[in-house]
Amino acid sequence: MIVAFYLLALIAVLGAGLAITLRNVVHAVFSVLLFFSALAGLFLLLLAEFIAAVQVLVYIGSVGILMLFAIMLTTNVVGDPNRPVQSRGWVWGGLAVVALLAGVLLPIISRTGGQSPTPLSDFNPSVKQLGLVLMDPYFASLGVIALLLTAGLIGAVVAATGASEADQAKTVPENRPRFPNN
Amino acid sequence: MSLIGKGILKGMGVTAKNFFQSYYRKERLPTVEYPEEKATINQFSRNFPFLLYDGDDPVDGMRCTACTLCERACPPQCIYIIKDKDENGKAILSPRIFDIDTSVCMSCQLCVEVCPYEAIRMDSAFELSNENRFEGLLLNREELLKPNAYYHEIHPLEARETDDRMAAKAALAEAKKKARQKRARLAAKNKPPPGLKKTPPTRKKPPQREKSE
Amino acid sequence: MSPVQTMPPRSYHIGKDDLGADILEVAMGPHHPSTHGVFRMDLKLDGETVVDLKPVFGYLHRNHEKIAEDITYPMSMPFTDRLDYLCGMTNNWAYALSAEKLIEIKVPERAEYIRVIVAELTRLVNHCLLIGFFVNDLGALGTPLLYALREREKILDLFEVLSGARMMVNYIRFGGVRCDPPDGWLKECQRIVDAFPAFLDEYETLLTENEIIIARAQNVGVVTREEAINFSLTGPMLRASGVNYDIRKVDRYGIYDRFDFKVPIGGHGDCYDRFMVRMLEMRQSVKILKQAIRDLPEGEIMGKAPKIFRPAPGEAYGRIEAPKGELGFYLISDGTPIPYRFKVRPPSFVNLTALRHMCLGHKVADAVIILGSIDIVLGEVDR
Amino acid sequence: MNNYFDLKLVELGRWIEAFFAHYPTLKLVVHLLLCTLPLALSFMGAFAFTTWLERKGLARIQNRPGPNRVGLFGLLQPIADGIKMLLKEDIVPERSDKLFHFLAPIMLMIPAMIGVGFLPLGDGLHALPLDSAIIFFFAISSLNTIAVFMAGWSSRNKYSLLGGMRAVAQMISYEIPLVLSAVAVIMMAGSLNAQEVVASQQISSWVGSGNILQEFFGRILGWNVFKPWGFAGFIFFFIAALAEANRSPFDLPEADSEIIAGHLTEYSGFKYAILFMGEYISAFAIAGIGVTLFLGGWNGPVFAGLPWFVLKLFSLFAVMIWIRGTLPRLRVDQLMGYAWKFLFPLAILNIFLAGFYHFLERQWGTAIAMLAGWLFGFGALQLAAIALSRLNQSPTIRSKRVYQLVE
Repeated sequence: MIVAFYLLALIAVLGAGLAITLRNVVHAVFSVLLFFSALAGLFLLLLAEFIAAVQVLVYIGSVGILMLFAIMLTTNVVGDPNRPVQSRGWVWGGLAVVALLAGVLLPIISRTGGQSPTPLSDFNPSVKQLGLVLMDPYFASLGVIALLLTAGLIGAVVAATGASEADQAKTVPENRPRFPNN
Repeated sequence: MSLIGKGILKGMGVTAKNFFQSYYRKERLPTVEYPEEKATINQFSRNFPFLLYDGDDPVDGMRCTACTLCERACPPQCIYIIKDKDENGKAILSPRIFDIDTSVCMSCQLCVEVCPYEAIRMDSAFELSNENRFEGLLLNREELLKPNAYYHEIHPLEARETDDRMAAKAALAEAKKKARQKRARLAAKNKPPPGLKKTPPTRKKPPQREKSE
Repeated sequence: MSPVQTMPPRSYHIGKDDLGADILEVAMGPHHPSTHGVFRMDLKLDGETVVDLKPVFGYLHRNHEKIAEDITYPMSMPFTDRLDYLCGMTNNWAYALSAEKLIEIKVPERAEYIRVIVAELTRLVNHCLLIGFFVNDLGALGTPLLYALREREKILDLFEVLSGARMMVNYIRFGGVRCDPPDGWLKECQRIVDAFPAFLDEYETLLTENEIIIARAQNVGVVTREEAINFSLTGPMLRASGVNYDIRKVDRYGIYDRFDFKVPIGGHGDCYDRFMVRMLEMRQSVKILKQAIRDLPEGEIMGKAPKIFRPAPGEAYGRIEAPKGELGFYLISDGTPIPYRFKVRPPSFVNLTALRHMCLGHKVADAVIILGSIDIVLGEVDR
Repeated sequence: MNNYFDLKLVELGRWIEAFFAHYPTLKLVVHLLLCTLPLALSFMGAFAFTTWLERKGLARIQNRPGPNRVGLFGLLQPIADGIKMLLKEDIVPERSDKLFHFLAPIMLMIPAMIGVGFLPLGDGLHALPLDSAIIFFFAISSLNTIAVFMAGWSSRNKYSLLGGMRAVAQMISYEIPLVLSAVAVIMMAGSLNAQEVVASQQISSWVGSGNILQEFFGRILGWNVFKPWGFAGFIFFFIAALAEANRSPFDLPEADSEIIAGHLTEYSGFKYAILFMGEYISAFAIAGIGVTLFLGGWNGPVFAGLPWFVLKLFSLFAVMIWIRGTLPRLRVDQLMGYAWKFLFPLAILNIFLAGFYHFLERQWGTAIAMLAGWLFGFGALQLAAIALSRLNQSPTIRSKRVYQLVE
C-alpha cells in the first residue's frame, strides 16, 4: 500500500515536472495525462473509486483530449529546443509557489499529525451514498449547476454554428465557378 | 413514410442470402482452388505460341520454313529467326534459331494468322513461371517444338481443321505436281529440256537486333 | 478563340486558413489503394476539405500512339486491347471502324451482329465492375465488387471461348471479326444474358436504396449540363448530367439503328446519377443483346479486305460509344502500310479533366468517390 | 444447478489459492494472477478466433471460401499470421516520434485489457468487481482515443495524422450517445455495479421458483433488450459501439480507400499486430458491456453463466461482421452529424422514456408499462427519429429520384 502510494506520488510529481519543462507541446500534454492518471491511482488507493473513475473520464478522457485536439490545430508542435525553459523571474515565482504550498499544506499536515492516509473503516464511500448525498441535501445546488452548464453548452453551440456559417460565407466562395460565356 | 434504414436492411438481406447460399449453391461459391483443382481450359483458349512438327523427330518434321512472316508481323517483335544453312553455306528452308521471348510476347495470335505453313500455333499451357526471368522466359526452338498430337490434345477442333486444310493443300500440290509431270512428259516429247535451271535468289536477311538479356 | 474557356481559379487562399492551421498538402498516389492504378492526385486540404487538386498522370505511359506510327495498321490491333484493358472488344471495334473508313470495306451482316453482341457484353463487364469499384471506394469492403467480379467471370469465359483470351481479345479485324463463334456459344451467351437481370436485381437491392450510399453519393461532384458539355465529357458521365448524347443513337454506327433501346438520362449530374445511369444502361444492354442474339444471321464473317492494308493518302476518324464514353481513333495515311499519324481519343482521359472542378470544396473521401465515378482506366488515360 | 460451469471455475480458483494459504503475500499474488491471466489469455484467444471468424464470414458473404489452408477449415490461420507478424521487420519512420511510436500500441492494449476486466463474465467470474464498474469501464475505454492519437501523430505521415484526427473526433463524439444509452439501463437497475445490472435482468420472482417453464423464461424475458426503452437503447448503443470500436460503417480512422490505413499506416510487424489486437479487444470490451447492459449478461436458460456470455458476445460480433460485409462507409461530416444531430437527441429522449416506463411499472404493473412503452414510447422514438432524419437531410436527397429513358 505504502509502496504503491509513493510510486504513484513519484509518477505524479514526475509528470507535473515534465509538463512544465518539456518543449514539445504534445509531450507536455502527455506528461499532464500521466499526472492525471497517477492522481486517479491515488484516489483508488483511498478507495474513492467513483472519484477515480470521474478523474479518468473527465480529466484524461475529456480535458486531455481537448488539449490534444487544440494542439493538432497548431503549427509549431516541436518547439525551440534552444530556448531556455525558465523565464527571468523564475526565482520569485518558485518562492511564491513554495509559500503557497506551505500555507495550504502545513496546516493539513499538522492536523493529521503526519499519519499515513488510511481510509476510515466505518466510512464506505459507495456510489449509492454519493448519489443520495447529491440528490438529497445538495439537490438544489446540483440543479442550478446543471442548468448553468446546459445553458453554457447551448450558448457554445449557438456561438459555434453562427461563427461557422459566417466563416463559410467568407471563405468558401460559390461552389461552382461560372464560365464567362455561359 | 418509410422506415429508417430500410435500404440498409434490404442490403443486409442480400448479403445474408449470399452467405447462406454459398454453403449449398455452386454458383454462389465459384472459387476454384488452384493447385488442387485446375480450372478446365477450353480448347479455344490461347496463351503463348509454339511450333508444330509432324512425325517423330522434332527437327526433321518441322513445318516452319523460316519465311520470317511471323517475325515481321509480330507487334512487340518477340520472334527471332535465323535461317539454317547447309555445309556449302546455302540456305535451307528451316530455321536454325527460332526464339520467342515470352516475357515480351503479348499472345495476340497475329503470328498464327500470317503463317502460311500452319507451323506456329497458340499453346494453352499457363504454368510458365520460371526462376530465371531472362533465359527462362526466352524459349528456343527445341522448347517451342511440339508434336501435332499435342496440338490435337489442346485444340482438337482447330487441329482437325488445320489437318484437313493441310491435307487438301497436299492433295492439291500432289495434283499440281502430277499435272506438271504430265506436262513435262508431254513437253519432253516435243522439246529438249532447257540447259540451265535458274536458282531462285536468296533473300538477304536484314541485320538482327541484339539479343541481350 | 478556343471554344472552352480556361476555368477561373477559385478564391481560396492557400497557406493558412482562418484558424491559423496549415493547409495540408497530400500527394495521393501513385500507390494509393483507390486511385485505380498509378494515378496521383496532389491535394491541398484544409482540414479534410479539398481546396486544390492537381491530377498527375503518365506513370503508365506506354507510347502507344508513337509505336503505332512505326508498325503496320493490323499490327496495332493487339495494342488497342491494352488501352482500356477492361473493354478490349470495344477498343478493337473503334480501331477497326476508323480503319474501315480509310479503306472502304463492307462488313458482312453476321460480323456486324457479332460486334454488337461482344460490345454490349463488354459494356456489361465494364459497368458492373465500375459500380463494384465505386462502392468499394465508398468503403464497402469489396462485397459488391466481388459480386460484380462473379458475374464478369461468366462473360469473360464467353470471350475466351470466342476469341481465345479473356481480356486481351484481339478479336475484331478490319472488315469483320476473326473467327465465327463455335457451336454452343450462342446458346451459352443467351443463357448468361437471360440470367443477367436477376443479378442486376440483386445488385440494385444491395445498393441503390442504401441510405449510406445515397447520403455519400448524392450532391457530390456535381457537373451541370453546360459544364459537362464544355468539359467535352462523354458517355455515362455526360448523360448523368442530363445531356441526351449517345453515339449509338447519334452516329448509328454499325447496325445500332436496328435495335430498340433507350438511353437513360440523369437529372443532377452527381455521383449517384452517374452510378444509376450505368445501372440502367446495363438493363438496356441486356435488351440489345437479346435482340442481337435473336436476329443473328448466317453468313460470312469477313468482308473483302485487301491482303496488304495500304490505304490511299487521307484521314479518317472512327468513333464508337465505348462503355466509358466516346472512344475515337484518328488515322492519317500517307499511302504506305504504316499510319502517318495515329491518335486515340480516350474517353476516360477527357472525362478526367473535370476532376478538379468536381472535387473542390468536398472532402477527401468525396474526392476518392468522384474519381471512382468518373470511371478511369489508367491504361487508357496514359496510353 | 444452472451456474454449474461458473461455480466449478470459481472452485478451481479457490483450490489453487488454497495451496498458498500459508503465505499471504504469495496468495495475494496468485489471486491477482488468477484474476487477470486467464482473462487476458482467453481474450487473446478470442481475438485470434475472431480474426478467423471475420475472414471466414466476410469471405462467405462475398462468395469466397476464405482461409482454408492452415489447419482444419483454416483454423490455425491466426497462429500462422501471428508468427508472420512476429518475424516481420519492424519499420519505424525515420522522422517519427520514436518514443510515442513505440508506446502507442502499448497504450492501446492497456485500456482494452483493463476494460475487459470490468465485464461480469459469469456468476462470480468478475476480475474487477468494483462498485462503480460501469462508469469505470466507460472512463477506461475513453483512453483508447489517446493511444490512437499517439499512433497517428507520432508516425509523421499525413494519412496517419488525418486518421488520428478522425479517430479523436469520432471517439469523443460517440462516447456521448454510448454513455447516454447506458444511462437508461443504469437508471433502471439503480446501480453502477455490473453484477447488479446483470441480476436486475432476470425476473427474480420467476427464477428459483422451481417451475421449469418459469425458470426458463425468467432468465430470458427480463433482458433489457425486450423492453421498449431497452430495445431502442440497445440500437443506439450498438451504433455508438460500432463507431467507438472503429468498425464498419464507422471505420473512418482506418478507411483504406481514403487514407490508406489511417493511424496504422506506418506500423508493421509486431507493433501492428499489437495495435490490431488492441482494437479487437476494445471492440470485445464494448460488445461485452453491451451484452451486460442490454442482453442480460450471463443470464440465460439451461446453462446460465459463462457459456451464455460467450455466445452472446460472439453473436454480437457476428452481426458486426455482417454489417462490415454489407455497408459502405460514412463521410466524416456525416459521421459527426449523425452522432450529434441524431443519436444524441434520441438517446436523451430514450432516458425520458425509461423514466416514464419506470413510473408506469410502479403504478400499474409491468404489463401496462410494456404495452404503453411499446406502443407510445417506441412510437415516439420512431417519430422523433424520422423527424430528425428529415431535418438533417437536404431536400434533394429526400425525394426519390426518377430517371428518364429517352430515345
